[in-house]
Amino acid sequence: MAPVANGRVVVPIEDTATLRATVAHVAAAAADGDVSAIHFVYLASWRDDDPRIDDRRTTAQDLLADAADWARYDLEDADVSENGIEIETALIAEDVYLFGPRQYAERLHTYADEHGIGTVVLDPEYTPVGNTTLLQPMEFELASTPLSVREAPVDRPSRRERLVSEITGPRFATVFGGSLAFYLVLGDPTYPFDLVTGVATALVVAISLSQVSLDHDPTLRESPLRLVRGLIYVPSLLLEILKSNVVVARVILSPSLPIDPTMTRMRVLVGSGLPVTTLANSITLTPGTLTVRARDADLYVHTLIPWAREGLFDGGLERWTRFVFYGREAARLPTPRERDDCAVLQGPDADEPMPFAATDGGPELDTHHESDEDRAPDTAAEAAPTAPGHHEDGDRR
Amino acid sequence: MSDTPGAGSDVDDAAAGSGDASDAPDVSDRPPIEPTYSGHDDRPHLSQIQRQQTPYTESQVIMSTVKVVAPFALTFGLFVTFHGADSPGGGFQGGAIAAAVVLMIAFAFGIDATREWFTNVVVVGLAVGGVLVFGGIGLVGLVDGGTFLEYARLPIPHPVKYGMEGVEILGIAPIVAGVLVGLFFLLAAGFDDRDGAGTETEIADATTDDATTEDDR
Amino acid sequence: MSATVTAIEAALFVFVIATAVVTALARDVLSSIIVFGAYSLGMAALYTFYRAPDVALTEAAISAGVTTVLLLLTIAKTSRMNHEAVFERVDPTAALAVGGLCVVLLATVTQMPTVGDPTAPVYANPDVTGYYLENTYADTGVGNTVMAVLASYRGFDTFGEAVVVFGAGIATMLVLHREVFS
Amino acid sequence: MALGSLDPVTTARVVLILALLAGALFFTFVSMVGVIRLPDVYARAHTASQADTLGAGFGLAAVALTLGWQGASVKTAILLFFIFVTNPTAAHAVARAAFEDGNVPWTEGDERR
Amino acid sequence: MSIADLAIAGGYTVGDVLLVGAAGFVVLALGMLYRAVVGPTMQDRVLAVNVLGTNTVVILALLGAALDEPTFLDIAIVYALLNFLMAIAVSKFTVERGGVL
Repeated sequence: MAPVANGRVVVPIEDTATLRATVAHVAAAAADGDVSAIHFVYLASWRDDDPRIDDRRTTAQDLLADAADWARYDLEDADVSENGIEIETALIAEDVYLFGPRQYAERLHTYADEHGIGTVVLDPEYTPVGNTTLLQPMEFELASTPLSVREAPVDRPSRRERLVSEITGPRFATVFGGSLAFYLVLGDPTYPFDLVTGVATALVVAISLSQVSLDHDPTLRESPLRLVRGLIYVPSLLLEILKSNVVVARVILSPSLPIDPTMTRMRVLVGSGLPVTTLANSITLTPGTLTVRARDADLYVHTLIPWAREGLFDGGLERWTRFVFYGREAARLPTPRERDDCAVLQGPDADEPMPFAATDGGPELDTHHESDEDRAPDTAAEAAPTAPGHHEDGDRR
Repeated sequence: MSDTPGAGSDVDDAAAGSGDASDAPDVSDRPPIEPTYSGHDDRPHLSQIQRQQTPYTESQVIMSTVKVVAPFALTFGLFVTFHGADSPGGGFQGGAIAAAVVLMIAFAFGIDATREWFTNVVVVGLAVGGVLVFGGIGLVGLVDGGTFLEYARLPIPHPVKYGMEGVEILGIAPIVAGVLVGLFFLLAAGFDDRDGAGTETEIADATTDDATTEDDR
Repeated sequence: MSATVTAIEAALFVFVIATAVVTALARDVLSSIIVFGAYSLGMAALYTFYRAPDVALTEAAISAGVTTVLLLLTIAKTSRMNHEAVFERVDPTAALAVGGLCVVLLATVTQMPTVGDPTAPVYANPDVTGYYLENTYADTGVGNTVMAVLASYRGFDTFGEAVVVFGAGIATMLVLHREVFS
Repeated sequence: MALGSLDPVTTARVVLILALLAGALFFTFVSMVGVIRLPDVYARAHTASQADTLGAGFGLAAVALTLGWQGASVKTAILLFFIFVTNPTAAHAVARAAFEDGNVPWTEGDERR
Repeated sequence: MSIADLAIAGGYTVGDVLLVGAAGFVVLALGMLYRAVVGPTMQDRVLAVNVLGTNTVVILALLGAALDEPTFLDIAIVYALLNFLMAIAVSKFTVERGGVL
């Protein structure tokens, strides 16, 4: 291992097939004297106040303890006294839902700064939950921090082994069952040919897609509950859609077209992946509101009429989504308006500028008095980036 | 897009996973970055070329939807393949739907991740294997003293029906799926994955010996 | 089915012709491709209405999913020009030539049998179509005549087609000269 | 035979089918009017994703009611599920693309696009 | 007898009404085509074609019910799935960013 900046490294860990080898690699570097401090961190994908996450927290803490123990064993085996080498573990980012590689990288960077660490060692199989098979963005995000990044030179298990390891999991069973059920619904469950081909189909689907479709293992207790709560949610969503469709239809069909389109931002308190997708799609399905961007926990919602905007800021859909995914007690929370988590981005009472620059490094755009004619839509994204300007004065929760 | 080759290769290396960051001269020169909640714009900016090389991923809403839809779509594609005998459909249509699922995943997750998941071996294996199975089923009749594709001589119950099913399912569907996905990967690789992307000389380079580009790196 | 054109047929015809004309005339290739997607939607509905679900399914699977994406990738990897005008300027000479060809081709349409006409040659010839329709199930044990024709009666032909698809893939790879699958 | 001569259950079913079909056409009509009338791509995406989805829902309900209790009716439910999952996501994808392209949403007083 | 063959008024069956409904959907689709043609932005066109796709799904389903051919629903399902692919693919390409894949 090449010399490390200041001998202090941080290793984000997750339960992967190559974790043990990564730990061994770091320990070997420490035994060679290249590394003086090893910090194992686990980035939590949950929030502190989620109900029933104790299991996951315990699992994470066990994994951290295991990693630290492995490192100590390896150092003992190499006959290096562990006194000179600092081995720390930490469970971080429990205060926020993490979205995407950027936030993972930022959290890691914060941690590294606090502990004077200059290098990140990545397990080649490390895939933050919610970003299946996407190590590269994470590495790229880290590359834009002052941290130096290296990947542990561990032999990745070949694709076949990885798939086999997935096959044993509950993910395989879930995808297999779902696929078979769907097949039999399409076909005829009493016809033996359909049963045989259905099993074959489900096998193919489960082998190829179980690692794509599911981020983490479904649990026997929580997942069916979510399904049931989802089924409770559907009728109320349909009613909501019907109700607001009538309102919007009247607006659209009225000759004067009394619309007041405005872009808004709302920071929502739901986890990444499926929960935020459910919420974003529910918002889109409810007439008058349209999710334009889902950047981390910030949903940029375009609202057509003030009535829909008020409904959005009341947070009814957010509460429903929390009910579906986290249970009844999690649904009791203040509305986004009370939390001060919403902002209007356009119009005379705009609270914040529009985040164009944040999305593509393009020029800063003023929101409402920008004349649209002199800026062809296609060239906006290509224009030269200007000096770093505003960024969200986000209180990091 | 004028860009220095050095800056381009820096990102390239990081993305390729070799990640020897001590080679990257500009890392330490960068101003310290205050981590922000979503501080995309105060990061050292990326040129157009660099941005092209970053794995661009779709919004998580689209990703999650694709995750949900993909298993159903693939199941349906295989259903169409299996049920060609008694309802509309068959190997060609089913194979195309299965290929479309791979395309869908490629759009949501990026082409690199998809190719890592759906490896070259699988693509080529599907296409070549399909042709071989089709020919093989045809040859069974010939070996048995009959004619090419004489299903009645297959050593299975209901030889004609299941022979045809076999050809559709194991022959045509994999060929179509393999070739379509292969074409997609080919086109996605395009002309511009070499340094300096997309100029006429690069296209000319791409058609000459690959050894020259090895030296460039 | 009567020989008169029903409301839905008429609407679909207008739709298909409109999309086809726009596809041909659009200045920007990208909008051509997008409108071509709409064209395939209309064609699939038309095929379905004429009880050709196999063809409609193929149109759906290939045209909506794969063709659009492959065409898009092609223009993304080459260059796409931006134009102010929505439509292509039509060259009168070329329009005249193409229009003449269309008239010649359309002249044959009047000679075609109407849809579902029992006296049409395809039904009237008992040696071929009639045989397939009557004996498919007895011969092969499958209910879908289209598939029986493809995989059994004309199996050798289909084998050739499959090899052509395979060969086309290989040829594209050679033409692009990209060692993607090395 | 006239509608009145049927048994009440069938009559109710036929009436319901016609009502659902009318609803489907109405909401798709709203969607079309919105797509043509509204000033910019974001506003159009509203009706495109919402009124149209509801119209499709009504139309598929009419189809399911016509087919009655048979295996194929399940497929309308599957269709409905797919449409309700994919349509908002497609609208989101389009709006997001427009946003990344730098389209400023239309507000009161802007010129119509 | 399927309910689609049921005569309701003036000799017209429920199937006929469904066919007329499908024709109405096609006419509405022609209206959407206006947006697909004039744009002005590419996203407008994608949006219009996406709506057309949803319309086609309904048209196919109505045809299936009216002509009493439930297998037509299979085609509708294919469209429902692939229309989504078309929307996300084209919308991704309309962003002038190069290297979309």
